[in-house]
Amino acid sequence: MAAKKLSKEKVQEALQELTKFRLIAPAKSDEVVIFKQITDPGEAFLDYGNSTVPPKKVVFPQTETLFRFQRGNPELREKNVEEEGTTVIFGLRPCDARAMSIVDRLFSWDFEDPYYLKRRELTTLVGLACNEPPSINCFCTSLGGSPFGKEGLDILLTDMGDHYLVQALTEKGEKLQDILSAHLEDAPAEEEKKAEEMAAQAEGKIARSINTEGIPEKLPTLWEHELWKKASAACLGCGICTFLCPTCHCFDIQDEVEEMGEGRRARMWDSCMFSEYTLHASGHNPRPTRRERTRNRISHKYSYYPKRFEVIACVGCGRCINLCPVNIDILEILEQVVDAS
Amino acid sequence: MKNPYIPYEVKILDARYETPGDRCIKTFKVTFADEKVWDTWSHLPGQCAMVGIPGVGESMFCISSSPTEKGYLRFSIMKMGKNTTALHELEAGDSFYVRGPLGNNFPLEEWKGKNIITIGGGIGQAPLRPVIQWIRDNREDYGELTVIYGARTSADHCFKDEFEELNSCGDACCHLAIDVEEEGWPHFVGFVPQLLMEVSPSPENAIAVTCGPPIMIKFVLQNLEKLGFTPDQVYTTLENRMKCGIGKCGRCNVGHLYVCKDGPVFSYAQIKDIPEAFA
Amino acid sequence: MAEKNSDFEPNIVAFLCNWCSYAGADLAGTSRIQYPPNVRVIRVMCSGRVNPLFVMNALQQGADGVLISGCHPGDCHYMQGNYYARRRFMLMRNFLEYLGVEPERVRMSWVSASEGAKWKEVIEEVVNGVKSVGPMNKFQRRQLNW
Amino acid sequence: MVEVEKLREIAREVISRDDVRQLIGYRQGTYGFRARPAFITSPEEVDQLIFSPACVNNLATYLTLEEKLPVPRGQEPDLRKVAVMVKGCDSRALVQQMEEKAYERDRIVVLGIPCTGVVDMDKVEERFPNVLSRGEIALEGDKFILSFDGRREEVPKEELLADKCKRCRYPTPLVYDQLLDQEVARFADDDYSDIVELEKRSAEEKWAYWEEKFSRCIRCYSCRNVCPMCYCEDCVLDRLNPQWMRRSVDLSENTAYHIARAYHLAGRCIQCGECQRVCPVEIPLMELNRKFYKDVEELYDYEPGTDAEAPPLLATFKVDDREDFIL
Repeated sequence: MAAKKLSKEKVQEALQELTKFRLIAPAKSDEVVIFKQITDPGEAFLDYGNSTVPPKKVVFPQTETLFRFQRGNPELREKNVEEEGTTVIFGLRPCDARAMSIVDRLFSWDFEDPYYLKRRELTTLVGLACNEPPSINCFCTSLGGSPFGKEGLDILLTDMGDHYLVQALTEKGEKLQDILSAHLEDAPAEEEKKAEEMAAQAEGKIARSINTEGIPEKLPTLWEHELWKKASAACLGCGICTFLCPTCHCFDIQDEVEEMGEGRRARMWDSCMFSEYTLHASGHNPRPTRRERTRNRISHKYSYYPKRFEVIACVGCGRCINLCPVNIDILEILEQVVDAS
Repeated sequence: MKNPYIPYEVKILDARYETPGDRCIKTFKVTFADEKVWDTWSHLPGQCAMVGIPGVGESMFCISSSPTEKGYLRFSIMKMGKNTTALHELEAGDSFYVRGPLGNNFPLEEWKGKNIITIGGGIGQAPLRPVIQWIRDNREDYGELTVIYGARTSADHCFKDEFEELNSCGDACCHLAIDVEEEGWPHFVGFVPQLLMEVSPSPENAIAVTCGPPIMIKFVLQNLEKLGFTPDQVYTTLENRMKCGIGKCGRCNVGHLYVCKDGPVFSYAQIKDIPEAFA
Repeated sequence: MAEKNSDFEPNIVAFLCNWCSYAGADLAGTSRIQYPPNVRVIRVMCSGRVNPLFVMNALQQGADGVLISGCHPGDCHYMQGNYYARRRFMLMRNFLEYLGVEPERVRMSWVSASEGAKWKEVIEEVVNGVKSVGPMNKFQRRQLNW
Repeated sequence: MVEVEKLREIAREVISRDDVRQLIGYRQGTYGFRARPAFITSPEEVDQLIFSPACVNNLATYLTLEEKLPVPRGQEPDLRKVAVMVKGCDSRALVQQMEEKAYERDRIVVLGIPCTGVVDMDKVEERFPNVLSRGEIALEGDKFILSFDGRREEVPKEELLADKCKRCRYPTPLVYDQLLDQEVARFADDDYSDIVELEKRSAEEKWAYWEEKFSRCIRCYSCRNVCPMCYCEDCVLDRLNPQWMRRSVDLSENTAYHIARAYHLAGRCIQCGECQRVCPVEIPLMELNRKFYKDVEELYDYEPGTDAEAPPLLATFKVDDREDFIL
């Protein structure tokens, strides 16, 4: 499919066209960049590094109804995700899209999760390449990703100065490109080559890195190693590093009774860093302190997930490093794992 | 494909208390409210199901009836938290919801022609009961069946009536135990691992299955090794907090294994090198 | 301010201390004193027993106003329950006002066992107060269709 | 400012005592200007200790955060003391924790650091973005000196100072065993101007303001876990029977959470500013706590964390407390 061009003046029109779908774009709430549904294209804010809360919350909402029940009436009314309608996430970063394709493997393994997979099917991802690394702690290139990564995206936009180079990557992307064809022009042939050079340049600007060679196999051997106690000593046991991680997918299921015995069974994000996460009803907790929980968080992403799905469940977006209140740095921990005897 | 989060409604045929006290155990015999579900339902001994009441919650329990017992499912539930307390208030005729079958099962096909030893402690007998029932209903496929079962006191013994019958019909030889001496108790007095050494079954062409409190399993595994059982001859079930039961919500992992998907049945060989299995 | 729609009937949740206010309300009933029916009474052993989370939870679940009523200072059956409650709800009321919840929604009163007439005045004052600010729609638990 | 050598010398002395199990201080972060908590258990580790305006964490929270594991049979519990470095504001958390009998005074060794103000790391990283190599921040006179990548930048103190320091009443720690520098006189006060301004708005405006903030909340509970005053073993949030706050994340439950959290700090919050600093979606949590702080000061003339012998605010009363709002 030939690459297209979207001039920056036409972005507002294109977004206006997309508002007939459920259009989700980065927008500002006070000074915080948040992915939310926008109805007026003016709300979109594309000149940003990366959002605080990843766009995973669009396809895997923080709170979601599984089914509704009415006491006395045995029939359970299942939530129909179809009603949410086709969704377009506009302007997400390549690492967040790659994270979704990583999490897809879990939700489609063995039992298929109907809610997540249906929502993924209804969603088209329009990514925005990172000419500049959004944060000093980005390390996507160490995990097989790239600031111009295409994995998981349907369309990739590259900021070429006065216009965006539009590259449709999947069948869904092409369909969306046709819908927007009124606002697009053909891009000159050498633009795509120029984009490759820009990609190489952007990858050069990624400052931090880790050599993940051998980490998945080595982690289980460091079970009682001293590094876990030291790494987790400052940890507060809060949910920032997990809730804001685009590849974290753990959830809790709880029932909520509203009036007249009506209610719902809902699932909501949960964090392995919370103590109740593994607390047994008998009071026993197999992971009693933050040492075990930190060890589990790192081992799940860098050892257990690759063992089952052949991919490390981390995309190097750097959010857990930037936003940890006590500067616990996953790259420092991984370096200690590599050096550990 | 059916949505794995939607449970089936079940009607309670019979609800009976197995043991008294604040952590009492109640056994429910239930059948599906909608008959058609039986056509698609097929479970094997060792598999579990999420049992709960919409509006209260859900928890994972082993199905303590063998598939050879047609027309009903059995759950033995110990009163522990919010969900189990609500379940304990239900009587025959009420209904609750079941989601499953979940998890893997005891590899009974592989065990054909072998001697089977079941070693249970307290409520740990519930996952072993379908194994015993399955062997009794396919008696000629299996060798000797030895049942070792202990609990704190004689009142805490589950499935008392079935043990008498088991002993009398000769399908198996049962060895029962209680922790502390009790007036009028004819059998062994002491912990299950000690009773195991008393019975000392031979590891020759044998399989040992053990379920119970973690402290008991620790010593039983040691004793089985002393008796010469190799790790792949020993099977157990693990317990962990579970929410989805289908390998998605992430919390029941023991090392890289999910207890709800790769378990709850594990061979000792599988979990021998996973320290978290005994955390 | 919310427009005064006259047909709005507020739900008021009242936490009445068992020894004084509950008896006072009971006295109002037995002496056939007429007062607005909008109040749902929850009997507690002392106004000091009322946890500010009760007030928040009530407002979340559909109450338009909350009243905490106890014994006059000095009459408390447990000596100082009402003194503690006084501080608690002074702070709670200011804080909710700071969030945007009108002060008329959280009221407190001293009604002794013999003040059936005062109970009527208190209820009328509270109901009219809540009517003047309209229904509570700030952080109610939405009745989700999904 | 505290000389690092003197600080390390005192720390080496304290950690070498056989009745001290652990010393909690600060050390350099993993990138840029960041600093982070350090947990020292042996004299050799003392050389990583630092103190600079980048040391924003309140270390008092770790005294009650450490999980107490059951002691294996045959072993004695380790009752040796824990040493902690505290700035002026942090020390008030110690006073308030001891006022509430969280632990006895003789269980801790307090190394007081008279503080001349710490930076707001967001402002620093906005002003000097993408600094990866380790940077230093120092205060000279009324200027912050930032040295990184071979550069030396001077910035007026006001521009990078944390908001809490602009209204700090207790720069010198109120409780200490050793003071690591000369006392610092009080250089600021709190006139609650931002609180008063918000109070004046109409009910609709106030709710619109808070609705926008609470809708952003993702309930990561970092504001609860970082708070030195939030040390209940069984927090009301995690109770299931009854369940006061549901786990679902929506405006109603988020508002309920923030009311409950702020209310539990009424007359207890010592304004260390950590909750607002750690919030990933930048909810102005200090504006909630300081509303209670202002009311408590005006109504009951009580300032938390200043007198370890005083009875906790809501566990006491005065006969003539105000009751003009009571019918």
